[in-house]
Amino acid sequence: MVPITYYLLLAAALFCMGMFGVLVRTNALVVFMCVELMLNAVNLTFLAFARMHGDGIGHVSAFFVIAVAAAEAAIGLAIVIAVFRSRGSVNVDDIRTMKH
Amino acid sequence: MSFFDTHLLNVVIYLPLVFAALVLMLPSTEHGQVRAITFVGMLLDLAFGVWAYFRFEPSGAEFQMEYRVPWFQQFGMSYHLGLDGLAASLLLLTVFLGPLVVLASTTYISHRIKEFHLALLVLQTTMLGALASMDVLLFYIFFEAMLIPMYLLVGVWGAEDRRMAAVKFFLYTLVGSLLMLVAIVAVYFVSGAPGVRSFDYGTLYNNLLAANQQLAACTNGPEGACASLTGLAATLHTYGPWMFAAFALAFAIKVPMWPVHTWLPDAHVQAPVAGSMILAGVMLKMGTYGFWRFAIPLFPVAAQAARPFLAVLAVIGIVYGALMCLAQRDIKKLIAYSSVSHLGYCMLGLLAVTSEGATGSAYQMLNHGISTGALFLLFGFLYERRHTRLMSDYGGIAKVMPVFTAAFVIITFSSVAVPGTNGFIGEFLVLMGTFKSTLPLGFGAFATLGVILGAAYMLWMVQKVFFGGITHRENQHLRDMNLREMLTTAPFIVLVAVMGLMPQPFLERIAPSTERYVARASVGAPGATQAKDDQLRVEVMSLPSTAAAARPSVPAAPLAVRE
Amino acid sequence: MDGIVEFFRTAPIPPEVFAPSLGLIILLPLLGAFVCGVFGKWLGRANVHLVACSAIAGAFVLSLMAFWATSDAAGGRVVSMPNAFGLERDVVRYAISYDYGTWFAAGDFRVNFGLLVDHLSGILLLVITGIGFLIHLYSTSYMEHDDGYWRFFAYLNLFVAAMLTLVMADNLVLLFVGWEGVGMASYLLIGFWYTDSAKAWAGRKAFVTNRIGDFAFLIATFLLILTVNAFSQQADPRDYNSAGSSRARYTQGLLEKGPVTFKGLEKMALALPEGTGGAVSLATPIEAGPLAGYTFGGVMTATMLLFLLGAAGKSAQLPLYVWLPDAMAGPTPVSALIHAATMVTAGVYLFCRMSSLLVLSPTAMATIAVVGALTSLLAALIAFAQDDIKKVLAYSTVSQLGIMFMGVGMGVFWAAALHLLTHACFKACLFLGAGSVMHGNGDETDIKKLGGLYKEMKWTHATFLVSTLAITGIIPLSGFFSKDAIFHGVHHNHLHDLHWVSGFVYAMGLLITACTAFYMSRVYLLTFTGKRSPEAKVAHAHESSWFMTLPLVVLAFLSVVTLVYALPLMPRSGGGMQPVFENFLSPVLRPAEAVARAAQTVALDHSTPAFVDYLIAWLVALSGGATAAFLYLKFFPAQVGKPVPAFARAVRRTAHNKFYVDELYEFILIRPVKFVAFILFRVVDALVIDTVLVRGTAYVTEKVGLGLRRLQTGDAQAYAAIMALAILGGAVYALLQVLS
Amino acid sequence: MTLVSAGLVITARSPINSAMSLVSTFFFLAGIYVLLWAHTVAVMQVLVYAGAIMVLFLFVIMLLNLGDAAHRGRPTVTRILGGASAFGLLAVLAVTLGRTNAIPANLGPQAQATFGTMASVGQSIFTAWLLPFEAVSLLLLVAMVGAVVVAKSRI
Repeated sequence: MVPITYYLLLAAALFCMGMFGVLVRTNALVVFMCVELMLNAVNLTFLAFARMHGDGIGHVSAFFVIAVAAAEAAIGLAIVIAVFRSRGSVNVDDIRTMKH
Repeated sequence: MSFFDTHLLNVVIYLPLVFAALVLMLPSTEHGQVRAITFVGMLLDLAFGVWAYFRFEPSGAEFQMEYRVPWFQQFGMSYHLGLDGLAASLLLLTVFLGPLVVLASTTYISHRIKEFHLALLVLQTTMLGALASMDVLLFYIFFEAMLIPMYLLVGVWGAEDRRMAAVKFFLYTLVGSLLMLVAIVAVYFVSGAPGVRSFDYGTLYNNLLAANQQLAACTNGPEGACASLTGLAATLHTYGPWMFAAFALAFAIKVPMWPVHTWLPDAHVQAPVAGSMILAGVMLKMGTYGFWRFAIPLFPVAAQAARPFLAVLAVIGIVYGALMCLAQRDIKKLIAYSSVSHLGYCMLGLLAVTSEGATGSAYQMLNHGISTGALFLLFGFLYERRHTRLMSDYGGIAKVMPVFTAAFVIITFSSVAVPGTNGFIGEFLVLMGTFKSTLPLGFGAFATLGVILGAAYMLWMVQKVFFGGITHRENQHLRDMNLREMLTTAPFIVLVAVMGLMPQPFLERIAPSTERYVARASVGAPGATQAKDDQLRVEVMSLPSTAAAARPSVPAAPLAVRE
Repeated sequence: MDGIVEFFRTAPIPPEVFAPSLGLIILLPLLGAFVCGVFGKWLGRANVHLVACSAIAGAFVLSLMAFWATSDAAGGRVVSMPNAFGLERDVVRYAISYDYGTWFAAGDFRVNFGLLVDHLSGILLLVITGIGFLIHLYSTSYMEHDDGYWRFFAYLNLFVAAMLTLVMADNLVLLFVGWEGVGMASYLLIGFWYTDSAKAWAGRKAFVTNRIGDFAFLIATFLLILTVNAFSQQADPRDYNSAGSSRARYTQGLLEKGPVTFKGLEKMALALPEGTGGAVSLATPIEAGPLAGYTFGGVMTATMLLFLLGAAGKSAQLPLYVWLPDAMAGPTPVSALIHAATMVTAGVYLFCRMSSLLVLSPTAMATIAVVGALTSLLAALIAFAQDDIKKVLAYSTVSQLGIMFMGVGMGVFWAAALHLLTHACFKACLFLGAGSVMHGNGDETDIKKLGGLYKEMKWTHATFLVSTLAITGIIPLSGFFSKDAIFHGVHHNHLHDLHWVSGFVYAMGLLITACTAFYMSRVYLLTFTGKRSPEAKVAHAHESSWFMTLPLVVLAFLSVVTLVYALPLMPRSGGGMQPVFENFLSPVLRPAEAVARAAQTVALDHSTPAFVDYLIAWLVALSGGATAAFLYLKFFPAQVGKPVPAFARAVRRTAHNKFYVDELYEFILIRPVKFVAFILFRVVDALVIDTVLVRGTAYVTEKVGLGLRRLQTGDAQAYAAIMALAILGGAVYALLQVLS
Repeated sequence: MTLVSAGLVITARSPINSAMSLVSTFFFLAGIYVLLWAHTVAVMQVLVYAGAIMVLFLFVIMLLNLGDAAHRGRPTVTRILGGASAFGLLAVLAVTLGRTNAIPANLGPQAQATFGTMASVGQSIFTAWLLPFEAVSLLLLVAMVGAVVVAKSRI
């Protein structure tokens, strides 16, 4: 039987890769995809722990995460479209208006 | 057990909020209805408040009319109300001022009338709630919530510099109360193990009591005796002074004591008449009330150490406030500084830790609410007519407004504590308490100086405004008080006389609280006769048991850590 | 004869029945004040007069009843009341009292609404209500042209009520109510014509000066309370024994009546002298409490000196006398009632009331006597050069009060009280006479612009003459006897270790007598004799109506007949005769004598004045009067037109300007206070606290905020990176924690 | 395989390449979920993520007509720091996980039969977690409306 640790390691790796992408990539769309990646890593952790404890709650949590991810993707992509319309770019370097 | 046996306090507190909801439903153009409904609400609240006051049994338990239900049990909180003698008296004062404030503002406020009355009603609820709260966190919530409607009252309906004054008022009090929040949380955490500790005043006090007694014993013992303290007593030894300082600062700003008083003149000057009345009448008392209820009993040893210092500040406040009055040209500022002086008496009486001083202090709180409230009210009438606050713009008003002058002079006498008016009893008891206390005699003597200065500045102002010839043409045709204004003023004048000649019914209700306060505050005093534990302990109703709430699940087995 | 005696010794209403109605004596004028003040405007002039006068008349009748009741000895049983602080058999004779219950209580402190009428307060009740009624009657005519009549009568009634409270109170705090109450009424009445701001300022000056005295009074009260506390803790049975009490009774008394009752204080005074052999004496240090370390005697001296300052405020003595002359700004009946007959004598009354405590401290007594003497002389000198008739009378009042203080200070309480009584009569008569003069001369107050009125104002002239003679001390008028009784006592009483005081004060007294005779004669001569001044406002004065002259006549009559009180007609208990008034007040003053005997602080002399004493005093007075007559009838009329020597002018100017005392106070007291207030406001409050501390904090916060703003680049990724760094840090920290 | 495709997601120049790599990552993950006896979630993963969300992404990419990025972005300080911290975190987690020993619970045959099935997950969602479930539904609704409002320039 595969120890849970390996699943967790995989999740950690996925999470860090997602984080790397979020922090380094300039294309807003790719950034979003990386966020999805991170969310999936979290899901994997949930499920791994659920398996470890034999508890169904992890599954429920994963289900909620998926739902929230869907919502987030919808809103996020809408924003990207709106920004693209007004600025003509999806490069985060060009979108630095979050200041006074 | 009728409904009111358990819910009377709730009714008193939330009735204004209910009427606020009613007002909210009215269209904002219906000024008359808004005023009428607010007034009726306040009157009803007055009726219930008076009922509660008379239900309070002086010889009964310390806290009466208690009401307690679970609320955020996980954090040791409960929704707990109750009144002791002091709170009942201040509650009476608050509900008394309510309808009068509404009456006083009927012509003074001319825009955003609906919002104004909403603010008044909400403010009333928060003030009453703070007075009746038996849970420290609940008190804090009301205490903070009070700021918002008051901020609006000053900031929206104030005079020309209202923004500055409102912001100053808000920030000043916020600084103190945030520190207090930190101290509340800190004292909660040190007060006991998880599960035992609670934000409830009774539990909190009882938990700290033994430690305070140990600490007092070693503080008054030989040098270095406190090094061997353990547990809660040691914590209080180290951090008690800081927690006390945080509480004290919060309340001192509210009182306000010298030198954190400078928000008061600005706020008073800019506030509309209703704001000034409530500010002077009730809100300042939250500071002294806080000292009385929380700061001093919870940390008697630290309070004892800080007592001379605070007493010096109080005396400075008395004399300094009075001197400030002599330098003013602005009438409202003068009245505001006289508040600083009067509240100095309240603080001094508290810090004297004698039953005379504390009783006098409590009585002085009521007196100040009435006399200064009435001064602001009366000046508000004058301001409506002339729209100036400078003394030099008046003069000889007595000729054209005799009734007004008579009322003002009577209130002035109350304010300078002429015997036979309410002010005298409070001031006399405070001064006597100070003389009787362990504070050096000089404190009493200096505080008594305020008696002279008080007469000097108040009569000076009366002289400048009312007497002499009419120097300004505008003042020649001022109209005297109308019926509404007389009706608003009359209760004050009646109370001035009643409280001056028959103070005993009021004092009787304060007395038990005083005894307990003095006993609790003298826990830290060296050489004082110590009361027995059962007199010190706060007896409150216990939390009614409830159906088991849904508890969050805890992990069955924690992660095993490999060694 | 026996029938008459029996009539006077049987009160029409038995004392025990009457006692509960004592409160009515105060309530009636209070009610009158309320009715006049609130409804006066609608009642109309006649009704206001009716209400005000009948309120005082009612009070007078009740006072008469009360006074009668205090002398009740029907069936050989002298009226007496139980002494709450003494043993069962220890009763207070010749007094009635009633306790209306607690006024306020806190801790172990308590004040009751307790009223007490004994011979001292009884006689004052009669003075207040009797003279008060006459003055009300006078005022109905005097104020006939004034629109504020209803206000005036309301204030006047209020004043009477407060004064009655002062006199009838059986404890210090209730006395203080009256004490401040009269101050308040006086403030209102002095500033009655408020449209004239100088008059209103005079009212304020009076109130604030009085407040300085009240400040001392309050502190003295607190010290007394502390002393009583210390006493009740330290005293042993022998102490209580010597006072005719016991611990149980005394404690019971404190519990029921509170610590500031005069009877309780009296018991303490009786227990304090050394001779009693108890644990507590004057030299005993106080063990516990705020006064620990001081001796009882020391505290008592301090207390009495503070009371002196308090009394100086109310009774216009040095250093607080300055308000009284200015107080003449009020209507003349007010000056007569308040600033001559009643209120200003409150200080004398206070010391008579507390005589048993006062005799414990020879130092305080000497100070009182010397202060009285100096004030009296200073006021007399100032009065030389005053031209305003009311101002002269005001300074003469200050001077006469000084004489009373001399008496009180040297332990001749009965004579001081008698002088209070006679002074009330003749000074009220003088003031009302002056008012009548003003009324008939278009409100002219400058005596140089009057003159020759003896023909035009016959009644006024006659009564003024009688009272002038009374005040200057001409046999056989009352003023002579009462003043001489004081000087005789002053001369022969000796304070322990302070023997020089007797001689000094007596010498001063003679000087003052001469001065008084001089300036009073001057006023009389300039006003009534000679030719009518060419500067007079009206060509012919008119005599006032009988409403005004009747009180004058009654008062003049009284200032003659009160001399009876000074005659030695009553048998002394130790043999010999004693003056009627001394005998009359002996129930009140007996404890003081007992204390003085036991403590040996003052040697009291009981001899009656010899013929030589009378002769000296008479000659001195006569010489003063004669000098005035010579100067103003012969010398000055002859000097008219000649240049006045520079020295004389300087002296006159100095005296006219009241020796510049007001200016001195202004310079050393008022201006510094105002200056300090101003500086504090501008520098400490506005600059240091508000600008530097409060706004400074805001400024720093704003600057820091502006600085931090640069960090906000708006780059979301940068924020996220920092977040990630923080997470990394947290994780590393957690890992290290787990590992270690 | 999962890691490789995830690596492609973050390194690919073109968003389309990234997206396609992401899809494969999701499929691999679904397989792993099955290994963890999470059949329901695995199915949902494929349906929602790989199906719905990725289609959405591709639509957006097409809609915006994004080609290869013109530049890779300046390597700013924060970017370098962020990247470094990501690797640092990975290292720390690896060390931590390397020291822990977590084994799957030993489930009885009864539990094995129900664990992770649609029935059991549905059971708990509609009983104990009903309120959060409703909240999520509301969230989705709001997201839907919000997305429309934000994306549409005019409504």
